[in-house]
Amino acid sequence: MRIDSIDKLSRWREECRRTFTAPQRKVFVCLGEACLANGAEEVFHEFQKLVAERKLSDVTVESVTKTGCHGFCSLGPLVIIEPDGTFYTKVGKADVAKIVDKTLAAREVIDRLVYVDAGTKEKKVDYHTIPFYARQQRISLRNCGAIDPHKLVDYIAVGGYGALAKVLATMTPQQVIDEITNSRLRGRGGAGFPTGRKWATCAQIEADIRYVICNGDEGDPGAFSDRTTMGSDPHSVLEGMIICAYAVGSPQGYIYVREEYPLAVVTLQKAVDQARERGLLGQNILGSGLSFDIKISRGGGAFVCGESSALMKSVAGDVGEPRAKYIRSVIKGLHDKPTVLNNVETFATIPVIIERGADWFAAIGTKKSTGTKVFSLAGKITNTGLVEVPMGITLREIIFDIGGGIPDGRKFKAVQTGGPSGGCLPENKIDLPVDFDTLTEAGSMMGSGGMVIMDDRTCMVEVARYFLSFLASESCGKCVPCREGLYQLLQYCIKICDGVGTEADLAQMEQMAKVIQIGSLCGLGQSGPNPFLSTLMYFRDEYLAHIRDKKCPGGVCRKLITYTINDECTGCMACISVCPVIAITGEKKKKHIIDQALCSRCGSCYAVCKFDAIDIK
Amino acid sequence: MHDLTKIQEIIDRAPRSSGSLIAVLQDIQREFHYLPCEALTATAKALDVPLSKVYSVSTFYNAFSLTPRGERVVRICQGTACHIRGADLVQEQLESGLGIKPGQTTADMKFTLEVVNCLGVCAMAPVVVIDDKIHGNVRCDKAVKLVKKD
Amino acid sequence: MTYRYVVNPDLCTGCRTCELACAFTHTQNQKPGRSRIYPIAYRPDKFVPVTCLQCDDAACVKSCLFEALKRNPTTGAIELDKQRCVNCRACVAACPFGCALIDDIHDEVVKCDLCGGSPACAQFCPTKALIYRRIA
Amino acid sequence: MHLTINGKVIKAAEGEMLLPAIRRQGIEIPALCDHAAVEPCGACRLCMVEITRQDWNGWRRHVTSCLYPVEEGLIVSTHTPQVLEIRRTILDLYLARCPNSDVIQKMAEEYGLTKTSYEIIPEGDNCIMCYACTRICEMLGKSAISAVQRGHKKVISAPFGKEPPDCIGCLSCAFICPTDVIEWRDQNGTRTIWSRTFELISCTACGKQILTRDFADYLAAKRAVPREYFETCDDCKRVELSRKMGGLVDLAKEVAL
Repeated sequence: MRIDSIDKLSRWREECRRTFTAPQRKVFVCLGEACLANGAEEVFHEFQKLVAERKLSDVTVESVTKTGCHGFCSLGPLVIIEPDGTFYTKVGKADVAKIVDKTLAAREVIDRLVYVDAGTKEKKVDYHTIPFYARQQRISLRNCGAIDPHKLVDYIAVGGYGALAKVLATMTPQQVIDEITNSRLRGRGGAGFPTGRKWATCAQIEADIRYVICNGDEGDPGAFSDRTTMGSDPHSVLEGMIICAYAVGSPQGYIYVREEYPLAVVTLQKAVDQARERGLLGQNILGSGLSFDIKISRGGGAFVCGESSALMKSVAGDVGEPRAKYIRSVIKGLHDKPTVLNNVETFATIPVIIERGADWFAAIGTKKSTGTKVFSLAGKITNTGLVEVPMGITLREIIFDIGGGIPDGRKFKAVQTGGPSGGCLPENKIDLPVDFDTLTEAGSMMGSGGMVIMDDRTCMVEVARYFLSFLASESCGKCVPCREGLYQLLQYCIKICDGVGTEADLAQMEQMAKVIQIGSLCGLGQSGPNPFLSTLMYFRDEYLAHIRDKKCPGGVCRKLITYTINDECTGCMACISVCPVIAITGEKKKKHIIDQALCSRCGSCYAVCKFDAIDIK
Repeated sequence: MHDLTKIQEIIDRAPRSSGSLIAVLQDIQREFHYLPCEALTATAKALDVPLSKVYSVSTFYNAFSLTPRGERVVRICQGTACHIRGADLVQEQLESGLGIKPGQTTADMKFTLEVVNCLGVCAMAPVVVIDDKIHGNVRCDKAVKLVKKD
Repeated sequence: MTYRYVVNPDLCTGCRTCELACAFTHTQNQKPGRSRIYPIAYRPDKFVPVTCLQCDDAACVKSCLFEALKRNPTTGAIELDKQRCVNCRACVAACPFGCALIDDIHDEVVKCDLCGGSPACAQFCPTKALIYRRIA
Repeated sequence: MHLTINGKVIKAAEGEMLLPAIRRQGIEIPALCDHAAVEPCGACRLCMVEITRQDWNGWRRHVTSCLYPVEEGLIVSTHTPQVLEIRRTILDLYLARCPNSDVIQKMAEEYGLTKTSYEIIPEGDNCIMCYACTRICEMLGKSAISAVQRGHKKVISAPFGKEPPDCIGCLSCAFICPTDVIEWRDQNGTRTIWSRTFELISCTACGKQILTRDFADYLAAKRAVPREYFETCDDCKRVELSRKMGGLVDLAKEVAL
């Protein structure tokens, strides 16, 4: 049935809401990527099967809902039972019968599956009380984990497309732009350009056609929030884009998604088809006269395509080489036409701003960075997953209060924010408030919200090497400073990691890093030296330890460390079987020995030893 | 020789404009697990795009391979989180276990090893993807077994 | 004002002063250029000075893929924009009269540009076989 | 429109880029990827200059002058210490990639460099990846060659590194190349470039060869140049013209008698 008027949408919403809230109790099974990889699909089917068999009074097959990512990825598969908020972690197929019989039938909590706080060892049954969730304020992620992303009716039931209806019924395009401008929303893709200003510029340019593009090319390794939004709440992205199209007057939009996110591609395509079928996309949306359609454009796996002009070339089917943006892409973008390009999180936030008002949104966060921001916590952190917090919260709160700190009793060393274009911040910067400007001032950046936490077993020179090698291989190769400069910078960095670097090299690196920043054509090159410069700024002593003392304080750089076996060794042979160069000898139940001449210092033995019997020096 | 009709079928599904180029190549890649030479020529002709541009595009993006790949594609994630959590070790074990470097295929055409930048499953780092199945928290000593077993 | 370049073969003695004038006028880096004009003997004692006819629908202009050949509206000459010329020699092959030439000394394509409005060949022609005169 | 270049106020036309406006002042700015026949692309970064404006309150930025359109009131400095440092570093990087290129060596010497401070890249040749060849090929409507791979591995190549099917052997790419790295050869009536061999048209009268049959066919088809014009060489066509004109002179005389 086509929804061709706003009235019809309201009536349909009532219907959807009734179906959505019909079951008294609901079982939400998280089918985000991480949970899926751990067997969530089987868990879901088992629930459906057993619930149907048991014929419980308040739980039916309709009660079992699959959702997108719930955010707490390290504990998957996750199962949440509402309305109690009972939160089960690491649920296996075998646990399902127990949950159905005990929790669903008899309202008993299964202790074994309950969340245990890693620090306090306290058990928390209701997920609202877990610090990871309690400290969050979810705007962009509002529906992630709460609805079935494949069901448009679910999105409608929770109020979806309400903002679009409001816009079409009561607001002029200029009022929409004003509302977004007043909310002081800044683009969530990294640079933090004011969204309202971007829309206003695009709307002002004389043109026969304008485009709206959603940047879903989440290329920063270590960031996965956009993937989650696209895969868990696709319609909120579509709704944001349609509102934008209305505001700037565009008939055609594109969503550029990475091919590495196959689930997101499928989910988005399905959402677009559903929206089109219902008349929420296409000609005469909701009978308002607005016509707008969206095409899904799959990226081919190139980090540089996160850059706006490269992305637009890729959408047009070309090699993703950026162009100089002395004329901004909002004026001359896709096919040289005015184009609004915002990222997934920005678009997903738009409907909420429209519904709740600019003032409400602007009151959240800080004065210059309003609202909330989603961060992907990964690396050496206890609670890996997605969190959405108000801007201005400190890094310490995110990493220690929400993220649960560093696992295995190790010490925090640095947090890498903003992906390869960002930087590493040390412990003495951890009380900084997180907003666009503070992070940039500190030598890093917000980026797409990736936060990779590093402990004291991380070598910062090696981290710089890693990012430089990433960027050198992802450089499009068009301009010299980026193509040749990053490559040479990487060569120096490798030299230092190998213990053959000199202080003169370091000086040369700093000099060329500055030229690369100024001289490169696009953002990739201009920010390419950041990982090097920020690690050098905060961890110069580590560079010097590599250069002067030929030591790697993190115990990572192979040419500068040795592995030895201490007396804790129980002779379990685990290291012997994993050693790729057969450098370890020994018998069962006797202490093993590493032949230093053969050892390639790969660290495999260290990784597999359960008894802390391997020393790194 | 490849099934030219199959290639043509894929091309015919897309709108005949240069804008479809990447999408068509992706579909061909999905079908054949690589881009056969004749497919590039046919695509260039059908979309009226210079062959040189088709070749540029297919060498520029990571998603495309111009050499045939093995029955099973093993992809090791080298995203930041995986790197910090020891993806290098896993990669080394896989390299020595399969006897190939990333980008190569074993002589018996069973396995292809590839490195990807980030699959966004950072919570389970380090991650190895075999065909399309994601394996998380892969221990370096288990990696080869994991690949050879299923 | 319109000028016209007029050739009177009857007056040509084949002295080749025009060639010298042309080559020296087009000197670059202290080396004279290749002459754009050639008195050719069509009979043992009869000469015609052959140079660019500045055709209306010129084959050289059509053949240039880089728009390096353009007519100068003041002089009427088809001029070669050296900045744009890639040296592909399409015009050399296309000109039906063989009047776009390869200058081997400077490794470039050359053609008559009427010296920007005062052709040296006409100035120096001792017999007035070549004249550049105002016609309107 | 007026702007200031190195302290001097100059006039420029709307839509013009900075580089030609600067060069018109007799100021030398190095550029390797710039050529009037093709659109600027900003690959070599050597033409970088510093710009500012009165209303920017001291804020300055560096832009490639080949791509930056002139603006009213723009203040341009072409040889600040920082600009010179950028150019020197870029040339230094080029020297590591193309140590044997005369063009690069000469330019680098002007910036005080005799050898690179970096490790010389073993797989480097004289190609500086300026895209002049691919741009000119695209402009003439063939796009027979392109830049392939990416990043540091990027090279100019024909599809699959084999004979380019769309090439017409016009040599535009070889002629436009600032470092003369594209090899070609004319011998025994054929021309070889990009490992493809083309037949050269031999003058029906004297046998002199100017261009390939494919190029002539392309010009005839695309630009409606009569195909027969290409069958005779320029020398023979001039002789032919002299005969025709001489014939006319004789005819005129006969008529007069």
